[in-house]
Amino acid sequence: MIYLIDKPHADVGLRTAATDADARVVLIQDGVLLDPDLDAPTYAVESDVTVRGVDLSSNIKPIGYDRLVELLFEQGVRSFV
Amino acid sequence: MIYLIDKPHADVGLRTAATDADARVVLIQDGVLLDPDLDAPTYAVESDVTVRGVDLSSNIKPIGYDRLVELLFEQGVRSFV
Amino acid sequence: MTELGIVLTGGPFDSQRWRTAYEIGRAALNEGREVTYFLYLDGTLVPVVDQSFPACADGGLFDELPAEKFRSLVAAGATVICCGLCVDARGIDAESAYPAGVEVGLLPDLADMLGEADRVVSL
Amino acid sequence: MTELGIVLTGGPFDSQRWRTAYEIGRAALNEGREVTYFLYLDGTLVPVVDQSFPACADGGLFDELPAEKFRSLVAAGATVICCGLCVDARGIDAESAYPAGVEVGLLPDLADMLGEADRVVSL
Amino acid sequence: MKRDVVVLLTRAPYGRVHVAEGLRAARGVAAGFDRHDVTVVYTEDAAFAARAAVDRERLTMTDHIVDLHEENGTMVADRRALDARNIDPAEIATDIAVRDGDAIAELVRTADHTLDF
Amino acid sequence: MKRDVVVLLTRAPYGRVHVAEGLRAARGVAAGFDRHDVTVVYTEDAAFAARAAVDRERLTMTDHIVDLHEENGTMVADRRALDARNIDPAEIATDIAVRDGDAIAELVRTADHTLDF
Repeated sequence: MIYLIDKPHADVGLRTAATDADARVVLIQDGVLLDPDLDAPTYAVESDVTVRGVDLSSNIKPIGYDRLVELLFEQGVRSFV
Repeated sequence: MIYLIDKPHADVGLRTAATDADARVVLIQDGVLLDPDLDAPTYAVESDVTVRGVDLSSNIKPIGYDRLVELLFEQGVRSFV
Repeated sequence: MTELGIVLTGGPFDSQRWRTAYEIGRAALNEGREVTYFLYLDGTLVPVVDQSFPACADGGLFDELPAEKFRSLVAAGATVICCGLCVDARGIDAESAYPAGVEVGLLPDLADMLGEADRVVSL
Repeated sequence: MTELGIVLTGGPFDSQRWRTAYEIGRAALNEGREVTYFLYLDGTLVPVVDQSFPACADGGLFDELPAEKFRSLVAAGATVICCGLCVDARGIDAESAYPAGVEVGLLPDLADMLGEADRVVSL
Repeated sequence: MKRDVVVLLTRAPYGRVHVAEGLRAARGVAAGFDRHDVTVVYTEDAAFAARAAVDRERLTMTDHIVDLHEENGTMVADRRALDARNIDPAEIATDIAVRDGDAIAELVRTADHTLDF
Repeated sequence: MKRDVVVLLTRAPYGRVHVAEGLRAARGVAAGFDRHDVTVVYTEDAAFAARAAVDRERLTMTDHIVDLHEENGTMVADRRALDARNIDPAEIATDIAVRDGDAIAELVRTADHTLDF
């Protein structure tokens, strides 16, 4: 399952993701300013990262909308945005 | 000085009030859900308290808009709303 | 002249700020004060006419709609100025969307208000 | 049929959600997916025509205005439905304020969308 | 197709329409053609709206909740959100069940669709 | 009458118009008839907008800041807000002075008027 995480609702989103062994977290909008402490594979929407001038931690991978849409069809999606 | 304090900007508002010996804090809107730890006299907008069903701490006094407006003309106002 | 200036940046359905702006201005008008509003950003959506929201409980936030409340402020003597650039950005047709007495202005009006007003509340 | 449903409750100038809704829907349309938007609350302010905002930097959030972006989604085949009660609450005159192809609907349309869609993104 | 739908209420109840309009959406979704199974979750600052002390009438919640119950919708409050706000579970209205954080996470994870307000 | 005006920017810079439009207001107020003294404070999540790494052009900040400087307006960043967000003062743009929390409080307290965005 893909978890879209933005800042204001990050808490409930991240703790839901933490209970899902197949979670993939996608930081989006102001969510790219977060650096969550999670085991799950974590991505950040690339254009949101660029405009904010954020240096991503090495464990967070940039992702574009095309790939994000592929993933959410493959795996399902929960949004906390 | 009157400090109008709502939730999202409470931090900067309350720490400004804390440096002002003549501060009076007025909790307003969702600010009435806060219970700030301050020496300053503290009020909460009565209608905001009522509709939210909040039990005010004994050190926080309800205030109406009429009195609030009198006070802000007497003492000046800073808003963090 | 303006004694109390109120700057409102919040829209009608996304925060309570429009209602707080109304209540504070109303109390000041009742005291005989001169009140000027500068509506900026989504604040320019507040006095748009023809709002209709059936779910308006007595004593609730929308017991009267935002535009009605602001119309009554104008009737009570308040000056209400909307930022023209914000109006245009939102596709608001000021001619048809604002009631008589709601003016469209620019930032120099805000600058004047700050110069005149004894007190300014920013919401 | 709808494969991707997008529910948008945010307005055009108060959060980035309208733009995220656009980008995700656009990517899905490019993949050949059927996309339906349900615009709720301030989301109904997004496709209002005649928006004009000079400060639109190239590559910035408002390089094209929200209404233009949504017009292009309609042109690309997306279904865009606005909650009628939300439209009325905001004093939006749907006849003149929405471009062709933007529909006014009701909550049963949202219910249908949830029944049909393989995926739903809530913004 | 009938779906399990979770409606997440996340915002404080007064001053913005999200709690009341989220409940209206929940009711509308439960009453639609497919008669979806709807669970409303009070989490984050919407936890305040789950308290018995709020004036549901003035917050325009009452009618939507009556209709939601008629459509067999249910309402739960997130214990984690209560704890973070010092809200005692005893303060929660009797038609809202308090569930612990893991149960809430499971509800959200296993739903077909979620909507946020 | 000429006033000391403090403009508080409080919101994260991208996705909402508040930082850019707050700067536009600051510039407009500094350029008005009274030529008010304007200080822009980057605090809370607007601290992110004070970083040199943000793309001011895409955030529509550039022109407003140029005009603000021409009108002798100044810009400061709130050290307390930086610290809370793990932003190193060295990351702040050179035309924005980093001031400690007490200095920010004094600015706000002693202004004639403050505006929040």
